[in-house]
Amino acid sequence: MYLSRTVIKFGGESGQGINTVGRMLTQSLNRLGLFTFSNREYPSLIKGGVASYQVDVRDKEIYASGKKTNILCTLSEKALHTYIYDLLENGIIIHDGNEIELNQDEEIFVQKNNIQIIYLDSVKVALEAGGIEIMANVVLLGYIWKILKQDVNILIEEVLELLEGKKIDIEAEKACIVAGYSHPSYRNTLGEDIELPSKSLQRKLLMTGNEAVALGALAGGVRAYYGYPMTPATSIQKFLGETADETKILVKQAENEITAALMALGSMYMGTRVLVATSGGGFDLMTETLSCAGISETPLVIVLAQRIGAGTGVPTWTGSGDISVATKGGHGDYPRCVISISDINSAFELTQKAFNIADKYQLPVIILTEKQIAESIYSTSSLPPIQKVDRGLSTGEFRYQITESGISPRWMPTKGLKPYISTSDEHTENGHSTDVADEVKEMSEKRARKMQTLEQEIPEPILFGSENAEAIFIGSGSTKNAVLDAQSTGENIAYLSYEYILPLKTGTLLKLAEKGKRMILIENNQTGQLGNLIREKCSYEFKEKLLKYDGRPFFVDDILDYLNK
Amino acid sequence: MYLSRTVIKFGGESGQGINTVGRMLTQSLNRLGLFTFSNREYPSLIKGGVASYQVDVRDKEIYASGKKTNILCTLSEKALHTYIYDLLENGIIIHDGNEIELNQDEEIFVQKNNIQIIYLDSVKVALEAGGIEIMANVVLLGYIWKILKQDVNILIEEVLELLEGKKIDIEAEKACIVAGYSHPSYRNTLGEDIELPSKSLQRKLLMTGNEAVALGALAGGVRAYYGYPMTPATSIQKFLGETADETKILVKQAENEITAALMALGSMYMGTRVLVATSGGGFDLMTETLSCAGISETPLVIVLAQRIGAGTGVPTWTGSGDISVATKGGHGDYPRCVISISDINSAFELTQKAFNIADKYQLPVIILTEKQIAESIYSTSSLPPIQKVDRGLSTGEFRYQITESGISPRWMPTKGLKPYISTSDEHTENGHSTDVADEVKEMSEKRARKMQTLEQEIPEPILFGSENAEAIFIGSGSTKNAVLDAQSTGENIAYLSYEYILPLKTGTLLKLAEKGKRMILIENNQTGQLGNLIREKCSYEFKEKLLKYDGRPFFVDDILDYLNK
Amino acid sequence: MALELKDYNSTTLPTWCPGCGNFAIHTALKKALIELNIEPSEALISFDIGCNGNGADTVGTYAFKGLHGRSIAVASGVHLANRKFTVIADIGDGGCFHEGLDHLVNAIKSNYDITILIHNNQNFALTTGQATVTTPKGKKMYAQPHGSPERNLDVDSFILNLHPTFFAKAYSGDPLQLTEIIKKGIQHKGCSVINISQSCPTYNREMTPQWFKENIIKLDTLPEYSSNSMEAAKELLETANKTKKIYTGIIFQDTTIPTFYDNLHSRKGIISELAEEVKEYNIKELLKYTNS
Amino acid sequence: MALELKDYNSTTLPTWCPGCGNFAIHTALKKALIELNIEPSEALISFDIGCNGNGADTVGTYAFKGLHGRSIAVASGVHLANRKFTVIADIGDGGCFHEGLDHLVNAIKSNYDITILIHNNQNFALTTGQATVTTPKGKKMYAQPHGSPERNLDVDSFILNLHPTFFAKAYSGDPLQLTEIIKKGIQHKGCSVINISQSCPTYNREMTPQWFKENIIKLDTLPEYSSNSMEAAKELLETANKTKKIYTGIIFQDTTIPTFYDNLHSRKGIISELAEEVKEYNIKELLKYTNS
Ligand SMILES: Cc1ncc(C[n+]2csc(CCOP(=O)(O)OP(=O)(O)O)c2C)c(N)n1
Ligand SMILES: Cc1ncc(C[n+]2csc(CCOP(=O)(O)OP(=O)(O)O)c2C)c(N)n1
Ligand code: SF4
Ligand code: SF4
Ligand SMILES: [Mg+2]
Ligand SMILES: [Mg+2]
Repeated sequence: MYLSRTVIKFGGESGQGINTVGRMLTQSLNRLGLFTFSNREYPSLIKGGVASYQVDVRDKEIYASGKKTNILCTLSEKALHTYIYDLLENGIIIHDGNEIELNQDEEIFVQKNNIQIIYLDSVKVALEAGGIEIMANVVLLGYIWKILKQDVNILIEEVLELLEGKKIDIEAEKACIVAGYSHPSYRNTLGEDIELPSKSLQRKLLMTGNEAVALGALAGGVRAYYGYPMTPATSIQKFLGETADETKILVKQAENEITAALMALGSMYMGTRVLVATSGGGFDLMTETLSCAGISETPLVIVLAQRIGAGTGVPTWTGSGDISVATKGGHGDYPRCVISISDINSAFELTQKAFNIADKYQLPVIILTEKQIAESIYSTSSLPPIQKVDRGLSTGEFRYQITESGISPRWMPTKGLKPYISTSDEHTENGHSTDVADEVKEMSEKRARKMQTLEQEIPEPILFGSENAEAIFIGSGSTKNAVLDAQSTGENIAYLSYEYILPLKTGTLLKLAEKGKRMILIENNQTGQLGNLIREKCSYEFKEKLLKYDGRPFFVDDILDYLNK
Repeated sequence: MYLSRTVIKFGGESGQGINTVGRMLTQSLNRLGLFTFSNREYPSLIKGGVASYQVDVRDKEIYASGKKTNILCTLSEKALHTYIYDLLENGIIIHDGNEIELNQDEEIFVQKNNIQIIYLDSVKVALEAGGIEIMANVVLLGYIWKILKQDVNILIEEVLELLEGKKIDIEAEKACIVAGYSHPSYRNTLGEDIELPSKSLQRKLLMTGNEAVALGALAGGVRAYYGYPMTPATSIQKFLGETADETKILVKQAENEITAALMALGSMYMGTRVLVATSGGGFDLMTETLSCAGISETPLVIVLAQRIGAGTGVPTWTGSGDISVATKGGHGDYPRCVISISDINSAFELTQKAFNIADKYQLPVIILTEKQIAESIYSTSSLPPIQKVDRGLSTGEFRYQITESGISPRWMPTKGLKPYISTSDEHTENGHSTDVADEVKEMSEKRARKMQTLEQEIPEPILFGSENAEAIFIGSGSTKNAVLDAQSTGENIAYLSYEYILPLKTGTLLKLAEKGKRMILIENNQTGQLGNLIREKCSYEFKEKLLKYDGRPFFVDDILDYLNK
Repeated sequence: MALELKDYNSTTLPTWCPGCGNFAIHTALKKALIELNIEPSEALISFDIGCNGNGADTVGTYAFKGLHGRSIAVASGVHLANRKFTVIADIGDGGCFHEGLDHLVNAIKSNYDITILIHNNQNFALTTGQATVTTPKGKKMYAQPHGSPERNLDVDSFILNLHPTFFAKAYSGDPLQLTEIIKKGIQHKGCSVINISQSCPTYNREMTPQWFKENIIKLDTLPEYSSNSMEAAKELLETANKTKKIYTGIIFQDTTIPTFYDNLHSRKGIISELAEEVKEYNIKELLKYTNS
Repeated sequence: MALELKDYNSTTLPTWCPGCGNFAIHTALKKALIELNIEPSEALISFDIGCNGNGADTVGTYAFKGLHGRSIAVASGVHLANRKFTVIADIGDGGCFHEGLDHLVNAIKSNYDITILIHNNQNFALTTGQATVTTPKGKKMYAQPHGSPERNLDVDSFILNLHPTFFAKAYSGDPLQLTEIIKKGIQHKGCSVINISQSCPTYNREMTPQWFKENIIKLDTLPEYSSNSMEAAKELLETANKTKKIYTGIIFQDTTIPTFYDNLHSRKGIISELAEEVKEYNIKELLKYTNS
């Protein structure tokens, strides 16, 4: 079986509805109690182009996509030509539309791999079944469901549940599903080798990485969100905005990123918790504020949702090329914490931790995510438990009291409590500006000590797999998922997962390196930015680097190919 | 003799005119044919506080200040208390005003070091001599000139020359100088051990680092300056603005730093050369544009005039803590060049080189300077020769043609030449947006190759001094000056000068390290940012670091103290 | 050889939604260039990031596609470097009135000789439909199930109040008028701002061609209206607000105000362009100004 | 215990030049707080970077000294987190009309309940005297031997045109009136903008106290003037422009417009402040909204 999974991929133009049908399929498989991983690729335009929605299904948690697919369902001719070579042997193409002329290479590929092509005019089928045009997508679903050899009633139940509250003709909807399911073009030879695992019928949680960040923020006491639209960060705002009536939080779409960050600074100073999220260019604009948060010791949490490329880059494709700017952006020396999430579980947990660290250590925290994590739909049995909100508030004589830990008392501005000034000027213990050499030195050393204290609190990177694995991948973010998926297909590999990127801990890494293990740096960027940080910290140089920077995430196959090359 | 130099320091409030008197002294010493190094310290306020203007004099080029002074001339009581401990043995205080009560420590210090204090009511002297209040400063000058045992006529000539064009009473001015020079409080024991070197009477060039940058830019064909006020960058704008009628360049004070950078991008795209200068916070705001310049391959040159601290920091004191943000700021992976200047000669030369590199390699170039370099007044016999303007322009089929060197043809937009698009989207050879994996990869690799090509063009860091010196300091920027001044007082040390910080060359460094030399990283920041870059590049870890981050530059004494500790 | 539309097109095709007003705006711009006999190699279009900027690849002129909200600042720099070029800044309402508001204000004030085409589709379209300052109040938008809690910005009055030297309004559904206005804007020496109501059938469905037809009044139909009077212009906008109508045409023009460049003492009498002047420069004469 | 001036002072003394208008502005602000019985621990002043912000150390209230041009944005965030606080944004004309123009526009539009004190000394003072949009035309400034080549921005008209809910003008040399105006600004629920002509004897010598005396007309002396009318306000500013006079007093006030916060559907009926609500939150009920 291909990478212990079954893969169904939809391809079509943006705006053709592949997200809807992909989501319906994901949900229906979820109803069966299976684990899914759904991933979208799309160009930066509203309608047209080629986009895809791929669902990988398995009986265990699955966090990365395979490169190949069992079933390819295409809604546009261009999508068919784009994705045809992704098909596995005995793969199936369901093309929604008229027969298409394949070129010679495609013909050869189809023959060699015994690929079967079904042309299905789904609109026609829908209309004939008494439905309307828009129901074409459930026709396709029905057809696929049949190939997957699943009970059509479960599909019907799920689809109807999803459409609840919308004005639809239930009977017509059902009829269309059935029409697809029992379409005469179906033949037994289709997907003979496809077999979904046995199922628990226990629903899983389905959510995107961004939704998990939003939930983590809420769980951690966040009461406001400030942002400016920028994909792939914006869907955090969407989730928070659409649930605000329930959570009672304040959602503000600011006039630009600079304002969003500065407003957050003001609000955090006052003692609430605000989430801010942005992507590369927007983050650059926030770096002056970051530096200000650093010296004024104001907590600040910014989600940096990475996409590939400098400038506008390749919107909106994935990458992890903002590790350098997250760790070094903003002028001057100042303490900060950089955290990298990799999936919904870590998103949920680390977002809460981020706020605790920001509050307690009074510094800016950057949460790195990636388009791949932000927008992929993960399934999991349950989220990790909610963390305790730890604010580290205390009163004291001076707001910037010099302490051994570097952490000074900080109290919420409150009527009756001693007022203080927070300032971006270098300052004395009471916050007044100073240019006296010793005072400047002492206060900046105090701040620097917070990094040491924090370094003691955070854990070493976790090794997933055995110390004795044949090869150890070292990375952060979504690279973990491809490696662990590869591992679970039986590869004797391990993954050293950097969740905390700053402060950076290298003890475990060096111990593994000393053992003479095969150490492979894996990153979704061009220069190996995490590897550079590691080398800067401990001189360790990676001999092997697996870097991918074409906008695509690591597929499980990339790992296997690399190991077998 | 103290560090082969004589030191005169003025102290007073901002706005009291110490800059005027300091400048007059510098110019007069220059008229004698001596080399001077003049350095100002001042708080970020317009009037009041404590500020200083220190002049170090020698018969050879001198690029750093000594910590101690022979003559301290104070215009405010606070200045006296602030600087009194800077006096050398047998030092002299000329205090402008009534007698001041010294505290016990000061008394002891004065006695122990045989310090002589003169109270001189310079305004009174001026008025009595027939002058007006403002002429008090030449009274002080005259007094100092006497202690320096120099011909009063030379001083008179220089002062009158400096005042040329201003409406002054020449005779009164002269009388005041003479009144100071021949003031009855003078006694032979004052400054017995002070002896200025013999002089050439050959004037030197006197200029600040910022003026040298401005001159370098003009020499290199710069035709416009865009900026927003921020000390210590702004005096570049001042020089260019005030000479614009002569140079015919365009000077634009933009509404903010973002605009300045983007306008420069537009103008550079069109083929002219624009200088942009800013400091830390302003630079942060420009980093998005930097990243855009990187991917669109548009030349851009930004002077980053560093001061110490994150946020607003310690305005306006010196430091070099923006090396990290210069090398890593701006999201994504993109090529750039970072150059560090250290004095007026390198400022003049490297600013020209910066534009040649920006044009030829089509990337952003950051010129790092520091408050210490930007505003200190250097003297030199002559500037280095003017470089050839090298634009690297050529026409070709595609603007972003894939080449081995990474450098694509670039032509100035011109009527009749093939139009092209420059874009911050990842693109194909003709500049059109792409999200095709191979195209994305290929184009980003092409850009990255420019860094390799550039690395081949730039020189290894230069070693000042012998490979066999007892200790080798490694650094960039103004640290060079203190080390070389220390060296010229006879220390057997050398300095490895990093002018090119990105791409970073480490061949020479590693060779020296292999010899088992004593290698000392010297930096004006808290975390050893250049050292971190070096380690990131070649794993070399400095065992010894001399870091200073209290807003003060390295004094020659700091080097000696460190070596002798 | 007469210029044709195809000379202004690249080989790449636009990717906008069917019915999108951006098609017409691009065509009108190209037509305006043709009719003014401005060759593709004499024009530079500075593109923004947004649906509007998604047409950058399709043009055959010089072009720069920079950052979101920044096309005006780039265009300003382009213009100063070489005034021989016709410089267009293309931008959306999101980029123009949110991220890049200060550039708009300052370009108008500085009166650079550029033409700003605001593709005003009343939403952040490319990020899939968030509210901008021009989105109708109460309309449910991305992440705002109850609509935006903000007041609208009366962008026309905002612009007019800055005393622009050329200010016009147009509609993407009236390409002939639009072409004429763009031509006038380009011909105007100074900063020409054209606020174009751009249909966006995807995120601004309410404003159908029919709706526009019913709500637009062309200034041509008001022969007594004079675009030379600031007073009249203000009154017009007030009437527009009260009656909820959109007036298209040249709202205001003032040809008496010099451009930034023309105000520069240092450039008086110089005929060459900055882009043409880059060469070694002997700084000897300047040394007398140092340490001053 | 009655509040006194010293309760609002820290132990640090101001560092402004003798005769600087900033002294009076600070004193007026403190007096206003006293008279409104707002304790030092109930007020937050957000300071900008500039001479104006150089007073930050001298106050005894809560304070935040952030970045140049950004004090309004910080103040906005402060206000949203805890509306019980009296929030003041202190800023110079450079920070307000150059670096941070967008924050001014948007704070007015969003109508946050804050009070903005513009220390308008008509130059970038702390960077030693560059021209701002309010510097008199033709005046020789830093790096501009022939004066600025830019047009001025009519900042009063610019502000008024945004329909602020409270807009006043004042003068640092009239501390009693200034105190009264600041009080009114603080009491006003919504964004209060006070454009204060601030004397700067160092870089704006021309505008001596005498000059101001001759050129200021206090609205108190025009009893027929009503600050409730936008029309009257516009007319007043036009007259001011024509006659080159400065009118001080409340130019315009509108109490009918809700604040941003009050417009928020999600916060309707909630009496606690965001700053008071931070605690663990059970997200179970939200799981049904994921993957939607
Ligand atoms: C600094 C930055 N912030 C945000 C974005 C994300 N972004 C891309 S397009 C866009 C909205 C564009 O809206 P508008 O300017 O109105 O153009 P339209 O798509 O409506 O034509 C935004 C916010 C970005 N690319 N860069
Ligand atoms: C991002 C940034 N740009 C520039 C500066 C430099 N700067 C400090 S104060 C100042 C001018 C202040 O002018 P204004 O706001 O009018 O205040 P004033 O000094 O006149 O009171 C500037 C430009 C800065 N600190 N940060
Ligand atoms: S979303 Fe609107 S603006 Fe964007 S391409 Fe579609 S119709 Fe045009
Ligand atoms: S320069 Fe002007 S604003 Fe600044 S302190 Fe002096 S008088 Fe006040
Ligand atoms: Mg728009
Ligand atoms: Mg000012």
